[in-house]
Amino acid sequence: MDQTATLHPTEGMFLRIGHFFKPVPLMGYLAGFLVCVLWEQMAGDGLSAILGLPKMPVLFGILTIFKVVAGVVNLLIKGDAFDWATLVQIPTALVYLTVIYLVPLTLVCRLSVKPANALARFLQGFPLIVTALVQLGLMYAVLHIWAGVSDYRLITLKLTLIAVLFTLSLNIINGYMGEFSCSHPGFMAIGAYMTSLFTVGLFTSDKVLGDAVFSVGAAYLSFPLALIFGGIMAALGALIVAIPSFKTRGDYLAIISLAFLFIVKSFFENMQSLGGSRGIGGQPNWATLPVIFITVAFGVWTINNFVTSTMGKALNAVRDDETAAEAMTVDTRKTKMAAFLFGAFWAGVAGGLLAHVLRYVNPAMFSVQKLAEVLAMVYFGGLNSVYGSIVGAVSISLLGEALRPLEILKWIVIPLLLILVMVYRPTGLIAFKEFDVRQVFGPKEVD
Amino acid sequence: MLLNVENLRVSYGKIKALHGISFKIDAGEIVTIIGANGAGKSTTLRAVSRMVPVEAGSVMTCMDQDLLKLPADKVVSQLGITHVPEGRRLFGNLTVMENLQLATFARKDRDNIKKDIRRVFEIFPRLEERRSQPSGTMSGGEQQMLAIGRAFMSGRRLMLLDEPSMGLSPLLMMNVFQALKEINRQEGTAILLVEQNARLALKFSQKGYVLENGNLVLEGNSETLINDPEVRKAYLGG
Amino acid sequence: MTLNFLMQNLINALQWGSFYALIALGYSMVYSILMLFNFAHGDIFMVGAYIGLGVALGLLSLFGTGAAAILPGWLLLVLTILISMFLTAFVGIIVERVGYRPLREAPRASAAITGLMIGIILETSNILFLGGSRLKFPQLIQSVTYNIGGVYVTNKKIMIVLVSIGLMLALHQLISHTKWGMAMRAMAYDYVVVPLVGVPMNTIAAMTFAIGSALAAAAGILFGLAYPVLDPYMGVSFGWKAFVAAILGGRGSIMGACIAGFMLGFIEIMTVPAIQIMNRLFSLNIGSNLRDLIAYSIVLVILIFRPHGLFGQAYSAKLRL
Amino acid sequence: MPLLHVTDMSINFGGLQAVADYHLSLDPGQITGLIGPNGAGKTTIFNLITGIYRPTKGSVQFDGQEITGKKPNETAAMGLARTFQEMKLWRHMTVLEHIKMARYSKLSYGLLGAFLDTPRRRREEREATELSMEYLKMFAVDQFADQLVVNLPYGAQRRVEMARAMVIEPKVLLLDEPTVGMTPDEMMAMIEVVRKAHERFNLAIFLIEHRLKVVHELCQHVQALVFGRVLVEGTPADVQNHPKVIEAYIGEQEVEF
Amino acid sequence: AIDADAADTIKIGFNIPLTGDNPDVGASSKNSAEMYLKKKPKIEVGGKSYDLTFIFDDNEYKAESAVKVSTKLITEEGVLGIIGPQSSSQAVPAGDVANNYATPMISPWSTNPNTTLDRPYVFRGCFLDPFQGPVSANFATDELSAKKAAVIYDIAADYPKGLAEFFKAAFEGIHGPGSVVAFESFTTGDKDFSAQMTNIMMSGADVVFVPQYYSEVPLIVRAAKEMGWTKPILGSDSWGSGDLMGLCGDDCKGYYFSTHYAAAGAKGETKAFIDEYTATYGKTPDDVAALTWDALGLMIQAIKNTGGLSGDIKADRTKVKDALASIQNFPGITGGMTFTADGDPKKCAVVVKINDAGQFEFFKSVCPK
Ligand SMILES: Nc1ncnc2c1ncn2[C@@H]1O[C@H](COP(=O)(O)OP(=O)(O)OP(=O)(O)O)[C@@H](O)[C@H]1O
Ligand SMILES: Nc1ncnc2c1ncn2[C@@H]1O[C@H](COP(=O)(O)OP(=O)(O)OP(=O)(O)O)[C@@H](O)[C@H]1O
Ligand SMILES: CC(C)C[C@H](N)C(=O)O
Ligand SMILES: [Mg+2]
Ligand SMILES: [Mg+2]
Repeated sequence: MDQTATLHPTEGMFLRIGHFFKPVPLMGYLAGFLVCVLWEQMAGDGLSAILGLPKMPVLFGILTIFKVVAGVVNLLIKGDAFDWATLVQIPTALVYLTVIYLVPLTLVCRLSVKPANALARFLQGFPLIVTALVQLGLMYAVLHIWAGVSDYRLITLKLTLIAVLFTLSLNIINGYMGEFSCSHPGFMAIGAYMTSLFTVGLFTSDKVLGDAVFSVGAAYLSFPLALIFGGIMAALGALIVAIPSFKTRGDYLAIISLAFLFIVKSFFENMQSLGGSRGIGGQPNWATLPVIFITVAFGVWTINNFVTSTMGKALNAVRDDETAAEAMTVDTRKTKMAAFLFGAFWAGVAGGLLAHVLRYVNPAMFSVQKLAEVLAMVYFGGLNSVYGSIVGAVSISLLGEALRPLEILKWIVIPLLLILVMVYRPTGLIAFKEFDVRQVFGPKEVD
Repeated sequence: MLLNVENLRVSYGKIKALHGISFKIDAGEIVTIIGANGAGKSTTLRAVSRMVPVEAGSVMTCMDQDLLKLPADKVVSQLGITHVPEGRRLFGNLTVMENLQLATFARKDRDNIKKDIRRVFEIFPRLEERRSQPSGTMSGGEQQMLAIGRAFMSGRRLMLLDEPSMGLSPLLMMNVFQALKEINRQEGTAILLVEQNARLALKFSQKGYVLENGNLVLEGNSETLINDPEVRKAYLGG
Repeated sequence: MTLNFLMQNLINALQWGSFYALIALGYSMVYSILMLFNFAHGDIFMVGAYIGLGVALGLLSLFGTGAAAILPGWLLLVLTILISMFLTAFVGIIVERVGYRPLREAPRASAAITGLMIGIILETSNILFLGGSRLKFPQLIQSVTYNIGGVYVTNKKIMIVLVSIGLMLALHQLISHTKWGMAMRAMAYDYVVVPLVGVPMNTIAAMTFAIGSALAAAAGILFGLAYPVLDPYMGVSFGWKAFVAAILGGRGSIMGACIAGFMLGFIEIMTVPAIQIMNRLFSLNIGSNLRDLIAYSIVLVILIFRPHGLFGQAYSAKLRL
Repeated sequence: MPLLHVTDMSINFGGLQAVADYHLSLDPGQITGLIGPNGAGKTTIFNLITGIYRPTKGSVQFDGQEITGKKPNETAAMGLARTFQEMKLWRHMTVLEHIKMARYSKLSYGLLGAFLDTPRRRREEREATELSMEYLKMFAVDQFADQLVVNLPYGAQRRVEMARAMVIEPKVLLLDEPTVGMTPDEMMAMIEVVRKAHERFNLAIFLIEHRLKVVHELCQHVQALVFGRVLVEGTPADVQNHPKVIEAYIGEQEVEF
Repeated sequence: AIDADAADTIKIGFNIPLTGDNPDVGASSKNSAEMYLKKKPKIEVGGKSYDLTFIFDDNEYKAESAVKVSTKLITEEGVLGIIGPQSSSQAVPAGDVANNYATPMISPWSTNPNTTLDRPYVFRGCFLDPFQGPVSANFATDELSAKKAAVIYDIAADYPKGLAEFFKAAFEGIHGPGSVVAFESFTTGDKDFSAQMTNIMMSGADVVFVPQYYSEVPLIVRAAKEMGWTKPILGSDSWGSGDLMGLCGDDCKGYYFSTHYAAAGAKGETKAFIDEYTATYGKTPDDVAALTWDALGLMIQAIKNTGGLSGDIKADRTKVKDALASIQNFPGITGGMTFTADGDPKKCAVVVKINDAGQFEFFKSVCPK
């Protein structure tokens, strides 16, 4: 039967677009984006000036567009003054997007299909690490140049990357193992505080934590240690939830984990030696983009390794039927323990990074609001899927920023969007999809 | 004629389960549908009890009422068509008694309810012993009895039975079928039976249909079917 | 001092617990039927309080205040509660229709997310329409403080405790002894086959939400009487804690939810005097601020030793994922 | 010393004595059947042997070792595999993943290997895949390897469950009504599968069945259980013709409708 | 420098809570700023006329968000200076960002010392808690003749906690250790204060100090009354915002609090501001509104004092900072202001009494020595 015949015209279009991009390997996209960001760096300012945009659009023009939309909305509901001339910024922002991103991306992607595939195939001959390093290096270059244009982009990017790691670490427990854990912001808090304790306490002079213990010039080299320390402390904290999970499941475990979150928050609020509710500030500026990128990439890699191994698949078995898992030799205790501790470890690391990006932590940051946010990212993106968590974290983070001009209406638009996704894709956008590193980095074979 | 089904089509997403089947059941009649696993037997029952949506063009009427206009719960409460689903599906957190009482949710004839519960206990004395046990902790056979009892309570013009013998010991299986026969005889309840145990099903019924891959390929008198060489070969184990 | 001191705290705990109990009841309602975390419940409580505020103001302007009053305060209060319960029930029905019915087949966690989102929408709409400022809940009845041997009790406190116990008993009756209650419990266990026994599933679900929301409205109004400052986020932390109580009681157990609600209130309030007494006895210097830490550690310990809550059945409903 | 030796095993649920003074001795390569009315306690016996429940009294020995009180994953890893009456499969996992999962106890790369994708892990995973594919072929479900189990025909699901139990390389296999819900054709096929597995690995099998034909075809020895107690045991023919068994379990054959 | 108009525009960013736990604070700040803009849409700097543009960004009353907003305002919007955040919990971290990017920031209302400490680019428009604490302690001693005091405060929020501690230190400094007989805390979002009030009742205190927000005060006061409390209650500058009287009604009448200015009975510029604000928005401006007005005034004054902008935003920001630091006796509606080396103004505190008409009546003014 002819498949396209029954399709809606727009669906046909998407199909065609999909078809058009099908043979492009990751390498091709990276090349495309690299050209785009370089092109933007060269011509972005000039083009914005020509188009009459007040400034180079930071978030692909979405922010610019919503600023105008917000103006119209305010005009309609509050009768605020509205400069009609700004309306023209909607089409011009789109023109900018097209000229700077869409056209070059499309062209380069398509044109580079052959060489990019060839290169990818060539790299496949080497151990995985080589192709991974090459492509991650390219990816970093793209991000670096993109974020180099504005510090606002940079901080958005940093926080987005951290959100990816945080979301993914929760997906291990909530998606792969199928528990509804509410304790994640608690793990993040432990990580954030402990990492700060390490860096601020040992290497800087601070009002709360006192004078520097060491004043080594190359102190920033100890940052990985600090992150690992934060992660391990978070994992230790996770024992409080992991051990009850042997006997308790489902809703009751959800409550245990929620109680844990309350306890952690209350604990830090009361630890006067850690600044109490006032928090700790003045973390050294060590969480730079390369540090974050490498940490997150490493985190994603290990998490993906874990969930694709049979040891990790045991999480799925425990989730779908614990009795059967046990009967098939799976050590369910070890499995649960691994999931909680590993998830908490990465949440802790994400917390450490967050503390050093914001250069401030306080207990209020790790409230149920944070929980709602990360749950939304996990379930929006898709359960049981590394792709899903990346998509969920990136899209909600960016949406949160891009819709900023809508002010309070943002908190109507985002929830509505999430509800729609839940209704039409109850397990999230990209659920139950395995992330095969070799396939991602490899060439696209299309006949 | 009690139930008339024409051109029934059902699909689950892209999977087409029924390709337009037609059959009839008369009042008080026992009809069986036999077929391999995945042939669409359960789907047929689910369609009649309105548990799955049917495709346009399907016709289902019960005593000249359009079944397709009724939601699932009205099929039970208005027409008295009850469905004992595959795997029993009792409310495991309710006791035996509560399961039976719940089945009378939409009934208006308060006075008869007590009497009917007595009937169920007469047919299955084991249930009376266990009347306040949560049904989820009972053994498979006990649960099957309760499932039939529950259906009996909610209506008895037509009973749709999905593999009632599954997992039952031979003795219990006989008991269950005897009880069904009794209900059929005393109440005039028509039965549409789906069974893997085709020999038993055909012996029990008056009319049979053979379902293959979503199509009805054979129909007829149960006795004729039981002696049909094709049927013998495919469904009766030689 | 100690006896008075303890009695006073006990009474405080009773009032505070009764709010947790009332909200936990509503949670437990929806929860025990659809096996869903209705994370919007805290916000429905907020909406209920605001609706109560609107109704109360409306009634006051119709029937006057002070000397010009046509109706006595208590009658106004009863009317306010009844009308608001009725109106808020519709909010619940709409929430069910929009946010939960489409997700009945979905994993439970997805529905939890929708609940969270509906909650955010309710909060935001409140800010949009009412501007986000705190509002004062009118005092429909005169507050009277009784001094019983050095222990202070107000008429409102007594009323609040009695109403919540009354509602709990009524609800318990409904759930365990009526067909509707059975249908609700059946739905919790296996909603798919509920129609097969002639029970209209959507009606039951809507009913459940309606009752749960009406309870939230009652709680909201009583809350307004006791703590007359309303804000759009009042349901959030309250909601989460009531949720803890609902599960702590044992899922699906109405009595359990209620008792756990009282207990949680008790734990939260009593840790403060307990710390005081400890401090005095052992001349320690622990701050009363450790309340949450201690209260939730207790919750955690209870759940470790009673993995199915206080009154929960050990059966496991099929987890849908 | 028999391979599986159960003595005096009992359990109560609340007031209900579900299993009472049960005993069993199963030699290597022996197939024993367990029949009895619904609710007699057959499945409970499986749960007791494998460690899901802990007996209130009595002991279970396997391969000369006391295993009472061991956890199910430990008994399974020792070589005591089972299937379930209601077929417990993992909804979101593919057929191949099912089979590989049962190799869990044989993997030695540990958590570090899982996190870091070490060569050892790659080797062991590859070996597990190869072995699993072999078992899938043996049970004629290899063509479904990459499909989710829920999309498989019923009979195939049953075979997957059995393959999963077999890949543990057990010494004793416990089968709980393996042919329930099957057509006569499928039932015959299942009998063949069980027989083949038995012959190939000299496997000891303990089988619950309501279909006497299966018991007849496969078992050398049968126990009939009523109200948690062994009523009669012996050869299939003896047991089946025993008047008490007929009264409690089989009934007067061929009732006229 | 891209847009043709950009050169003639001066952008000022507002890092304020428009959503989240305290939208009232954001709304007041925004109102005040918009009123300012309507009045003076253009300013003269160094003989050149500039359009003023205000950019309001929502920090959701969260520290994390405040950091993002500051970064966005500075790097993305290219503002010359920032007003806000109002609450110390946001102002402390956001101040760090502003200082790192060398952008002048004035927090109108943050009273916590850490906001400006060691941050040359960060200023504030109000007095500090180490000052306010003793003011309250002295007031309790002198005017209310208290010998024993109790405090109830939110441990989880920066401001109440800090102020409670300063009060305690000051009071015990006067009356000796242990004279603060009850030091009761709760956590943000709590609604029931009966346990704490029971303790306070039993402690025999002569006065309760309540350094809490207007939304919590009515509940605390009420809990006190229900426990039979008849002695005075003393509040802090956070009482003076929002709709305290609307919420508290008769319960709060007769109590005192220290604050930045007294609306009732104000004169001159202050009165003009109050009248205009009341006419525009239909309510009396609260402290945030007044302080925001002053912070804005300070910022604009400093910009004018630079004597001319170069167009290079980075250089201009430093110029504005220097101009701010050297401002002398700025005539604010909440009092005259001169910054210390830390960027804190020396300002007098006002103690007001809530009179029977529910107005905040000037009672006493306390100035730093
Ligand atoms: N919920 C469902 N989703 C998708 N496909 C389904 C669903 N239920 C049944 N099917 C498919 O529809 C077809 C008919 O299934 P049905 O359950 O009606 O068969 P059956 O004859 O009752 O088989 P069995 O003897 O195994 O019960 C099968 O191919 C089955 O895989
Ligand atoms: N966890 C439990 N709690 C309480 N009672 C139980 C439990 N498990 C089983 N029972 C009871 O123990 C008895 C034996 O159950 P079991 O499942 O072993 O029966 P069975 O012989 O396998 O029956 P069937 O052939 O129907 O599967 C039944 O009466 C059942 O109700
Ligand atoms: C009352 C508050 C909103 C401001 C307070 N002075 C603070 O520093 O946080
Ligand atoms: Mg079927
Ligand atoms: Mg069994």
